[in-house]
Amino acid sequence: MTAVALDPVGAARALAADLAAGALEVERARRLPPALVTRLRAAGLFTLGLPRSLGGLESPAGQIIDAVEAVARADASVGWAVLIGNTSAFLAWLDPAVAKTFTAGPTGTVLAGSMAPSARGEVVDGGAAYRVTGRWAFASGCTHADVVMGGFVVTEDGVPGRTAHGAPLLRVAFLRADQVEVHDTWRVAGLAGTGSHDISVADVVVPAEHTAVPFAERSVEPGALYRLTPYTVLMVLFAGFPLGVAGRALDELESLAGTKRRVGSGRPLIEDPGVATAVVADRAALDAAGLLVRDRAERVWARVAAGGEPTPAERADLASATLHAFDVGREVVSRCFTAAGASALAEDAPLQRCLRDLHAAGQHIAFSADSRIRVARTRLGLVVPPAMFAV
Amino acid sequence: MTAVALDPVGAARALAADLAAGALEVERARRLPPALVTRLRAAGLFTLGLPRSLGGLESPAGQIIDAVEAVARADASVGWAVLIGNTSAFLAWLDPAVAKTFTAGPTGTVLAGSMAPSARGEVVDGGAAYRVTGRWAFASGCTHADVVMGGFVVTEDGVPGRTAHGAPLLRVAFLRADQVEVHDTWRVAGLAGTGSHDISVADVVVPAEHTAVPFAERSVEPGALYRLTPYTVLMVLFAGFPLGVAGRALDELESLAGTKRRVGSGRPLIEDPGVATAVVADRAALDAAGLLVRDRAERVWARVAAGGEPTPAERADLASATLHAFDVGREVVSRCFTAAGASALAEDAPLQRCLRDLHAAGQHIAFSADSRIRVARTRLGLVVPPAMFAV
Amino acid sequence: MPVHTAPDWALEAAKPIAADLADRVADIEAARTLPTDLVERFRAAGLFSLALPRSLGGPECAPLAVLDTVAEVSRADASAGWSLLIGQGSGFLAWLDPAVAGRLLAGTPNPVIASSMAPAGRGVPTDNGFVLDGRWPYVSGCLHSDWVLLAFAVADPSGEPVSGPGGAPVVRMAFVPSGELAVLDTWRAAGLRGTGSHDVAAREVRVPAELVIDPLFERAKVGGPLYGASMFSFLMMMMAGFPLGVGRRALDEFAATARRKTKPGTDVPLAEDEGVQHDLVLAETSLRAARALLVAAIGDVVEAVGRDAADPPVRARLAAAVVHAMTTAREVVQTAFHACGASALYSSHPLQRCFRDIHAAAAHVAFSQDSVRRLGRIELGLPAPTFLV
Amino acid sequence: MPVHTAPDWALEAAKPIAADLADRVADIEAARTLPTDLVERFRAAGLFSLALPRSLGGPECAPLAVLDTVAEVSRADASAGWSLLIGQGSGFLAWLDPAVAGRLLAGTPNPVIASSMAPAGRGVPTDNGFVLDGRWPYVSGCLHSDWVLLAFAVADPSGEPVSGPGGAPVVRMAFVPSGELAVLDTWRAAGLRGTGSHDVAAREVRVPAELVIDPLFERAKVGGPLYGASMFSFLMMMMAGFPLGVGRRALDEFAATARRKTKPGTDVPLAEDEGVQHDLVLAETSLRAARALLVAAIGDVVEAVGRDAADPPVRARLAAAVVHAMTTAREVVQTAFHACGASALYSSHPLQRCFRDIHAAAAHVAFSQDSVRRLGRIELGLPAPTFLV
Repeated sequence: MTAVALDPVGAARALAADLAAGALEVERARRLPPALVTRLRAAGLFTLGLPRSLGGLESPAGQIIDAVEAVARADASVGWAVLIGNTSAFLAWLDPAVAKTFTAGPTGTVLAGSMAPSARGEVVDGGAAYRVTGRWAFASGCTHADVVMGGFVVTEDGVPGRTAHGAPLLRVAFLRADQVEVHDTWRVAGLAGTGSHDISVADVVVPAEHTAVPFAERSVEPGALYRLTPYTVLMVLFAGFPLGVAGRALDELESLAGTKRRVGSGRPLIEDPGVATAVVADRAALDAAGLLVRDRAERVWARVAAGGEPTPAERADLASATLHAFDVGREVVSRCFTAAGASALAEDAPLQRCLRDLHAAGQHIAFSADSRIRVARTRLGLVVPPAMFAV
Repeated sequence: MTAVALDPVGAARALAADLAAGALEVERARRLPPALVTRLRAAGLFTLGLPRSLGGLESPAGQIIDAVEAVARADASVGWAVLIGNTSAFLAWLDPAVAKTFTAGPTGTVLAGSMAPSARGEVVDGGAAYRVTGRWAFASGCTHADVVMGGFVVTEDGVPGRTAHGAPLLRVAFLRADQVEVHDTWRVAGLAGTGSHDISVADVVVPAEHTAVPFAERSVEPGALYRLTPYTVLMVLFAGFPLGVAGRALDELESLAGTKRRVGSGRPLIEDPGVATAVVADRAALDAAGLLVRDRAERVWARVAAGGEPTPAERADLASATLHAFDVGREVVSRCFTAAGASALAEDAPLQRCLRDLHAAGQHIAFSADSRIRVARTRLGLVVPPAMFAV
Repeated sequence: MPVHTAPDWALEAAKPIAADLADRVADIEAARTLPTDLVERFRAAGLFSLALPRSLGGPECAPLAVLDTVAEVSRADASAGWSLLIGQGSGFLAWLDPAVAGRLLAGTPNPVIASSMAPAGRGVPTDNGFVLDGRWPYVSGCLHSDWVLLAFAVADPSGEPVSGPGGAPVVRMAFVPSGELAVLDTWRAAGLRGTGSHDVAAREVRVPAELVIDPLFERAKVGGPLYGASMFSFLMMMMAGFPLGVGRRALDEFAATARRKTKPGTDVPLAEDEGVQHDLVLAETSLRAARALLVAAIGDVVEAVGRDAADPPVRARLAAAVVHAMTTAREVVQTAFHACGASALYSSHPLQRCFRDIHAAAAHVAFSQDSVRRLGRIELGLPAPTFLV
Repeated sequence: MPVHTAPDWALEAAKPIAADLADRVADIEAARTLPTDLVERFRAAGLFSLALPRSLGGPECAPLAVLDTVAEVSRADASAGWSLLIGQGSGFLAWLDPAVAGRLLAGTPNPVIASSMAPAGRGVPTDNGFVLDGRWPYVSGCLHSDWVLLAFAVADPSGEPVSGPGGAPVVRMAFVPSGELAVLDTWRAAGLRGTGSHDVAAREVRVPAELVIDPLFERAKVGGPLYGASMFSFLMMMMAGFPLGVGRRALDEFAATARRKTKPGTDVPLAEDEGVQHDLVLAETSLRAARALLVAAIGDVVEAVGRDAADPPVRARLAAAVVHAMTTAREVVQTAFHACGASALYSSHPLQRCFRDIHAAAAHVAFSQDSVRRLGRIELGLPAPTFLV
């Protein structure tokens, strides 16, 4: 099977029923079970962001959004693992020959890890390599990843380097998964099945060509997806997630409300005008958010597909669309959960999982107040200090 | 000039600067000044909803939305008057030969009035006519309308008739504007310039063929626009309004915030992270609302343009998109007004006018709790009792 | 049992237990019910008898003392706080004939009495009582309770519910010894995990008439602020402290995180973020308003009880104040949770527990739209089932 | 002047005037300021002297009495209520030397004192005072005030502002007779139309040093609840009743409309609408919470003043409570306005006036994001300009 023949969106939809049925098992395992990873790989769901030179699809933004939405609707943890696994897009910042050494096989290469510079890399061999030691949190998918990335501060003789602007000198190391240790730390309420454990390395020597600075350098791969900034790549990967999870919550509430009656009530919940109007209004808000994400992603995509570059304002527009989708999605799941009453309490009730999972996802640093300010200032044309999550 | 040659959207955009400059004058006049009406007519802005057989454009939904948005952005009162004037679409429910007698000239025919059955029409001449007496409130544009419609309860010997279902027998009369009396009642805070006075008639004999029941009968005209239900026609006409007014509020705030400083503050308002993030987030929400309205309008339009009929769910989807646009728009103008502080207080400050105008428009009965429930129940496939504003 | 002299004895008794709960949150969630040692500590400290009438030998705390005590424990651990408040069912003994209540207490001193107000069972009258059958959901604390107060519809021998004058089913409530009930292990929830809110079932349980009450329509046999208004007002007084405690905890964690954590890539504390300052003070203020309203609303009910005039409107306003507190606490928790970033995700982090617990508590039927509208009808002076406030 | 014996004399004095305002709302808006006859009625009833210190012969009302009185008038007409609260500037006399204040009062008994806290003017020191120049915006009530308290930056003879120890400009406030100021007819606003909040201008006005105060950094010369905390706390106490009154009016109109109006095409009153019941009771409850918090926060400040310990946190909490009340009132007004349909659009309808007026009042700088964050900094224990609370 070649990547080109894959139809990840169709495959995701075909998998949906099985994913929904297995959600509790995934949650209990606190990671994606190996058999499930195999099915996701076979479906091409780990080829969306991967460079073509590495067997990936380099999917257009719209396809990525559709695929992530479909998986997240069935099981948010799996949806999250899929979108994080496709940060394999960052392999585009390595020399293709080097990147190829990480390739896992014909069904895609799964990346995990974190650009956060929570390690140190001492310059060795006169700059030909770095000896990296550190620990990263929130490494979603690390239990099934092929490649792991980890941000580090460059040191010489233990002294952190500085850029021309005085900022710490940062790089990102790409490692084989078997080079990192996984620490079983992922005991959480939301996105429980994503296996987002801590990972660490100690004194691993990483050749310089296995490192990159995606947030400051251009990608080596020429593909359209890689002419986006890393933050924009993330915002494309994230965009479908809230649409899927909140859409699921609405489906669940609508289905529940057709039959459930509140204690002492003579009518099913859906006959409650407050519930009926909220469901329809929330569906409108979520559809609107989905259209915005797709419209702005298409505008950006039209630029890069034509060989150009999106303007900062266009990148900020796409980011603010993803932020909007998360904000609307969180409100929608909260309202759905509340409307459902005690029926949503049980730990196998999908509605409470939607609540936990979407609120957990919204805690990602890409959606922090700092990031929002950066997006806003970029959109408004104000001065924006350099940052790892630069828009 | 023929209607076909008209470009109301382009014309609206060309008029925008003049409309914005004249807004205070319109507000003080509490109606559209005659010279302005002449310009709007010449621009073709009163031909959007009018049947082709009467010299109108029968504009596609998307064009109506664009035109209303553009005018409302420049001056909400004028935008409202334009959209209400285009309820000339309801002339499609009259026999074309009869409707032609109402035609005002080559630049469109302006309709005003209300379907609310706040008059009585006694059957006379053995059913060939009705003697109508009553008074209608909120007749926006009545000071410049060519045709006035008014709902009435059919009576025989003073006794209200009943439908087969036991509901009151209602009809709508179409009258020449000079047949109704205008009462100077429009003293308001919002949409002040729309001249939405009360109108009345006393013992006016209306031939039966000058009456119709748009909310229960099919239109006589075959055009695509007239295969929508009257409520759907209204929702198309309304949809651009909140997009324009709230968009204007964002423009005004963004422009103000570039220079204004709060008392004791060392930075312009736009440097306030709370203001910057809110402006960008609100722009996203409003853009999303606009995309939703257009997407759902296009779906409905694709049906009618192909000679078919939209399903109840599709009509409800369009209605809920317009409701969403009003809800988002109201929140946006409220936030913009609040962020601007005392700068927005002056009665010639556009921001406070946006606040008053959009909140006033949102009070229209089409957006009432009853209407929202009807829209929701229609969308959810629940039983919906018959109503004038049936979706 | 402590000597209950100081007006704040209950709060003082709760404080050391609450302080120890910090190390027990994982146990409590794992057990899915309040662990036995904690049950015994609460009981020994007299904390399960806050509402036991003075005339029956109990401390009969003032409503505000109950509020503060429940808030203190809920702040430490929401499941423990919920177990505490829902375990105040000995207050329902005020609706029993005092002699009967005295006999019950003689057999079970300082009892923990759980309850379910949902009329999910049927009771067929016998010569001297009822035969009870049914299954009641969400009976928090059923595993450690001595008795359970269960609502049931009075039924004829064929099992058909009997209708009252207005056509509505006739509902009564029975005190049933826990030993006569089966607990079904059903409580696997996302929030309030440690409350043991399992289903309980009764099968042909014989209940003597003297242990059956009609608290929806009959007044308590004992006067005083806790019982003098209505059974629902009693419940609302027990519940009021819960949202205040959980909300307080969330804001304490928010402020502590804001002072401790730095903004990414800087040495600047999160507290210097303008959005954090804005959100924190608004959240603090709304939680303070919620508390101020509860204090005022409870005060109004107490005052009305003193005048023997605790009519539906004043009771409805107390209920509305508790709804307001719960809604406010949920918003406050969300604000705090969102501001504190990904580190709030871990099970060990109090904020994610606050998040799950407040959402679970807010799903209680007392906070449903139906309940809110009922309060609205009373506010508007429309006909309403005033026995439900 | 009335005899001020009963604790609620002010509220009782306000009630008949408030009742008469129903017929005057159009006059008040048309005049764009409080009409002369109403100014005289307020003055004659002693209502412009609520805050005049007892030691200077004034009634010095309790803060809660001021709150209720301002609320009562604001409920009747927001512009009149705002004029009343902003006209309590005689309370600032507490910061003057008592002998100087006595002389001022001898010349102008029961004065109406308007004010502007924005340091929009400059004052150049002279041998015995300052020469004042400047233009101050939004000086509500300037047309009927006897005096205006105006903030200014102390400047050197060339007009350059003088800096204090920390580098900040030195700000003082001067009592200036209204006759020495020019009123510029600038107040054409969408809300609070009748408050006459015009600009005033001073041109080389000589102010004796004895009429210049530094209330941001110096304590009042008179003790007591109104003045003992800070000038800003004094302002907050004056303002607190306004949102309660406007919010109360909106909910009264909402409830009355819900009872009177029928749902379109039916005989069913709007009150039977489930959404109306829901929205009304939640709005009522949040407004009650806002009032309860104000009462508690004012009580805390008064108590702290009594202990001579009205530190920034307790003052910040009062300010936050007033912000909360204003925000709540705005939400309550929007809810009521939206629920009442198109008939609420007419100028004659109280709800559209409530809508315009509460939005205008909420635009006051005391409710800006900057102000809120300042309160957040104090709540978090961060450095903050505590003289601004």
